[in-house]
Amino acid sequence: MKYLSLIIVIVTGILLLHASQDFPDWGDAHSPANSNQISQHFITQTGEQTAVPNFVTAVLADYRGFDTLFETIVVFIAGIAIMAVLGLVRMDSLVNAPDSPRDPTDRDIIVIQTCRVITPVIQLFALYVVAHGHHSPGGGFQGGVIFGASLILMAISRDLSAALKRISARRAFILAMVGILIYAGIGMLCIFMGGNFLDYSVLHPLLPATDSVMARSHGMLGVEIGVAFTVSTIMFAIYALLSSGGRLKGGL
Amino acid sequence: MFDHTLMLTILPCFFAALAVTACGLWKPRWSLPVALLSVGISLFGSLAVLAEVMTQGRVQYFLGNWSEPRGIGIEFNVDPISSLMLVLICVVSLLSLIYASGKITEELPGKEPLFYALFLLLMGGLLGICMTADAFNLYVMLEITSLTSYALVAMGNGRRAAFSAYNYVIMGTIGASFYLLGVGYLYIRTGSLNMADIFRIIQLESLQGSPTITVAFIMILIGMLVKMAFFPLSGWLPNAYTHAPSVTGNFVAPLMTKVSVYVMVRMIITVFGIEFTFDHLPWGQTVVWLAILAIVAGSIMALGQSDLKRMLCCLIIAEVGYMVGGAWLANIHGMTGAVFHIFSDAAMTLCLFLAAGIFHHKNGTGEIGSLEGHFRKMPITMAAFTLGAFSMIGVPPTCGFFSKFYLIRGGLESGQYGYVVALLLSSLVNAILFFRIFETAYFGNLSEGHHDAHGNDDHEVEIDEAPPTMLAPLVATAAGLVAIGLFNSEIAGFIQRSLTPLAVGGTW
Amino acid sequence: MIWQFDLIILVFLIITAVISLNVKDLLGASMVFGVYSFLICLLWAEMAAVDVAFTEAAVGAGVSAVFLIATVFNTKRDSSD
Amino acid sequence: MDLLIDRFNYFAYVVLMMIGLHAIISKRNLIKKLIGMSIFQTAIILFFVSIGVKEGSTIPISEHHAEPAAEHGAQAGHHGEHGSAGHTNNPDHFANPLPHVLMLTAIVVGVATLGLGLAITQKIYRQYGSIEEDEILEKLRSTDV
Repeated sequence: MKYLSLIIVIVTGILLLHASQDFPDWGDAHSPANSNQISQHFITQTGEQTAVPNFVTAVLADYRGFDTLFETIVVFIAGIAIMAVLGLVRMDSLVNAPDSPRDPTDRDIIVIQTCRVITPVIQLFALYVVAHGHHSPGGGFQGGVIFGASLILMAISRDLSAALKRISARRAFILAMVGILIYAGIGMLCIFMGGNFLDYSVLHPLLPATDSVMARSHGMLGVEIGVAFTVSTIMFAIYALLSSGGRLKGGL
Repeated sequence: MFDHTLMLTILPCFFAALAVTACGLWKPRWSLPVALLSVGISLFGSLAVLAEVMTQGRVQYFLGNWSEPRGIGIEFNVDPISSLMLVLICVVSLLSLIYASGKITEELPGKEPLFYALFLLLMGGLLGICMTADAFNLYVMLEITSLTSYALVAMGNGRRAAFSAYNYVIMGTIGASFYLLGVGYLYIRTGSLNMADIFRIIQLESLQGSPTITVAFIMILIGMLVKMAFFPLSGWLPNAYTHAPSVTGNFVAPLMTKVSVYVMVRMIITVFGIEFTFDHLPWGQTVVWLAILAIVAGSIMALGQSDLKRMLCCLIIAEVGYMVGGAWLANIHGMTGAVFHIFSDAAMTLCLFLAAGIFHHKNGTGEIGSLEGHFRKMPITMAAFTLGAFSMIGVPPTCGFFSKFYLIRGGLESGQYGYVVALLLSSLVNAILFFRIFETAYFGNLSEGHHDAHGNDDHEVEIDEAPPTMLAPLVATAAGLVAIGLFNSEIAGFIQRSLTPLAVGGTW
Repeated sequence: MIWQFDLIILVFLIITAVISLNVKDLLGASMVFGVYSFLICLLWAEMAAVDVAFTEAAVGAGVSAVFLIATVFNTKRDSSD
Repeated sequence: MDLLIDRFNYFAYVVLMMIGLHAIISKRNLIKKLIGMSIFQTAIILFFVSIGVKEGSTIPISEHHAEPAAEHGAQAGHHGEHGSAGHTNNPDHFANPLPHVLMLTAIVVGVATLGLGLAITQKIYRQYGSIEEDEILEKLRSTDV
C-alpha cells in the first residue's frame, strides 16, 4: 500500500509540477486571473453597485450569494448528518436536556472564572464582526464561528451540561433553521418583489430611506445575520455531539 | 410566462428540508407528507422547465440578476440534456420516496425526519448540479450531495455501514478536491468560472495547447471518475451501496453515479468543447480502453457474487464503463448513446434495486439462493424484476436495448471494435447472471424449508406480495423502462439538440 | 505579499504537516494540526486574503482542532502510525 | 532560479498536497487519514489564494469614506449617488477578491467534511473498538468466517 501510494503521489505531483511551469508568475497583477474583467469589475464597480467597501463581503453575499446560501446549507447538513450518524438521541427527545452537572471540584476555579469573564467579551466581538463585515474583514461566517467558539469555550471550561442549559441542542437546531430561513427568505422576498432570487436591489421599497444600491447593502447585512445564526449554533451543536459521542451527556 | 420555473424546481427541496427538520422536533408524523408535497412541486417545476426547453431551446436564470458582464454572478443554464436530467431526478426521487415511506420505520426507527431531510437536501443538490452553469457552484452542489450521501449511508445500523461510509467519505473528498483543483487550473489560465465564458476564453486565446488546461481537464476527469466509480477507482461503491440502508441505496444508486457522468459530459461539451477533448488530447483512445477494462472487470466481479445487491453494484461499475466509453467514442452517436444510457441505466438500476429491496424485505437476506419459487410467490415483483433484467441484457423494446444500439453504432462508426465486443460480452454475462436468477426463482422449490414462515404448503404457494407502497414504485419504474424504450427516437433527438456543432464547439 | 516571509512560513508549514502526520500521539497530532492551521492563517494574511485568514483562524485553528480533540477524547489516543 | 522564486508557492502547494494525499492513502489510523484529508484540502486552498496575489497590492477593502459606519443608513440615498460619482479603484492596487470568496466556501466545506468524518470515526470505534484500519478489516474478516 505504501509503495502504491508513493507511486500515485509521485505521478500526480509530477503532473501538477509540469503544469505549474505554464503558470503566470506568483504575484503578477496582469495574470489572466487577475486581469480578467470579472475580478476587475469586483474591484472597480462594487462600491458603485452595492455600496460595500469590503469586496469580499460584497462578492460573497451578493454577486455569488447563491454559493453562500449553499455553503450555509452545507454547515446545516453537517449538523443534521452528524446527529443522524451518531444517532443516540431521538430528535423529538432533544428537549429533555440531560442534567448531570460535573463535580465542581475537578474543575479549576481560575479557568472557570477567567472563561466566565471573557465569554461575554468574545460574544460581543462576534457580534461586532458580523455587523461590521461590510467595512472590515469578517462577516457572518467568521462572527458565527467566533460566537460558536464562545459557547464551546463555556462547555470546555465548565461542562457540557452547563452550556446545554443555556442553549440546548434542540434550540440550536431551531436557530440554525431560522438562520437559513432568514437567508432563503430574503431571497424569496426578492422574487415576490419582482426580481430574481437573491436580487436584493428590488427590496428598496420595503426599507426606509434606501435606493436600490443601499438596498443591496442592507440585504447583505440581512443574509450575513442569517449565516451567523446557522454557523454559530451548528458549530456548537457539532461540538456537543462529537464531544459526548452523540449522547449529549458528559463530554470533555 | 412565469420566469422562475428553475427556482420552482430547486427551492422546494431546501425549504422542505427545513420544514421536515422542524417536523422532526415537533410532529414527526408530518414529515412524510411535507417531503412528498415538495417532491411533487419539484416534479411539476421540472416538467415546466422541460416544456419551456422544448419550445425555447434553453432556460437561463441569473441569480441576483447579475448578468453583465458574463460570469460575474451565478448563472443557471438548462439545455435539453439537463432538462431531461431534472425530470429524471424528480421522478426517481418521487418513486424512491414512496418506496421509503413503507420501509423506513423498520430500517431507521426514530430517524425518519432526519432521513427525509437529508433525502431532500441530496435531491436539491443533484438538481443544482444539473442546472448550474458555474464551475465553482457545481463544486458546492457536489459537496452538498456528497455530505448528504455519506450521512445517508452511515445512518444504517448495520455493522458495516459506518466503515463503508468512511471509505466513501475519503474517496468522495478526494474526487471533489480533484474537481476543485481542476477548476483552479482553469481559473488561473482563463480567469473565469462561468462554463460558457471559460469555453469562449479558451477559444479566443487559443489555449488548447496549454499544459495548464490539459492538466485541468485531467484533474476534473479524475475527480469525476472517482465519483462515478470508474473501474480502478471503484472500490468504495459496492460496499457503500450494499451496506447502506435499502431506502438509501434505492435513491443513491440510480442517481449519484449518473449525475457524475452527466458532469463529465457537461465538461466535455460545454467547458472544453469536443474539439479540444477529442482532437487536442492524444489519449482519447486510452480512455476507451480503460472503459473496456471497466466493463469486463465489472462483469467478472458480478459473476462472482452471491448477494443480489452486491451483484447489481458490480453491474453498475460495468454500466459506468459503457457510459464513459460511449462519451469518448468521439462521435455524435456515441455521445447520444452515453447520455441516453444515463436515463435508461438510472431507470433499470432503480427497478432492480427496488425489486432487490422487496426480496430482502420479505426474505430477510439478500442471497440469490433465497429467491427460490418467487415467480409463484411474488408474480408482480418478479415480472418487474424480469423487465429490469431484460433491459440490463438489452432485449427490445426495453430502453437498455436502444441505448446499447446507439453505443454500438457509435463504436462501429469510430472503429472501436474492442468496445463493441466488450458491450456484447457484457450483455452475454448479464444474460447468464439473470437467467441463473430466473432459474432459481422459477424452478427452485420453495418448500425446502428455507421459508417455513411463508411456504408451508408443498403444492399451493400463497401469493405473498409486498405492500402497495413498495410495489407501486416498482411497477411504475418497470413501465418507465418500456416507455423510455418506445420513445427512444424522440428522446435521442431531443438529446441531440444539445449536441449541435454550435453548442459543443466543433463538428463531430 | 512579502516573499521572504512567505517562504519561511511555507517551510514551517511543510514541517508541521509532516510532524502532525507522524506523531504517534493523536492528541499531539491534533495540536500540531492546530499549529499548522495557524501558520496557514498567517500565510493568508500575508497574501492579503484577510477574510480567508480570519475564517481560517476561527475555523481551522479553533473549531477543527477542538473537533479533533473531542473525537480523540472519545476514541483512542495512541495510533499505530 | 528565477523560476523558483516566482513559482515557489505553486511548488509548495504541490508538496503539501502530496503529503496529504500520501497520508490519506497510506496511513492506517482513521483520524490520521482525516488530518491528511484536511491538509490535502488546505493545499488546494493555498493554490487558489496564491492565484489572487498581486505584487504591491493591499487587502481587498477600499479605503473608508469619510463618514463613519453609523451614518450609512441615514445618508443612504446620498451615499448611493456619491458612490457612483466618486473615484474608481485601480484594480492593480487590490488583491483579487474572487479566489478569497471561493476559498471561504471551501474552508467551510472542509470543516463540515472533517466533522462528519470524525462522527463516522466515533461510530466505527463504537462498533469495532478500534480506529486502526487493519484491525477493523481483521475483525470484519473474522466475523465473515
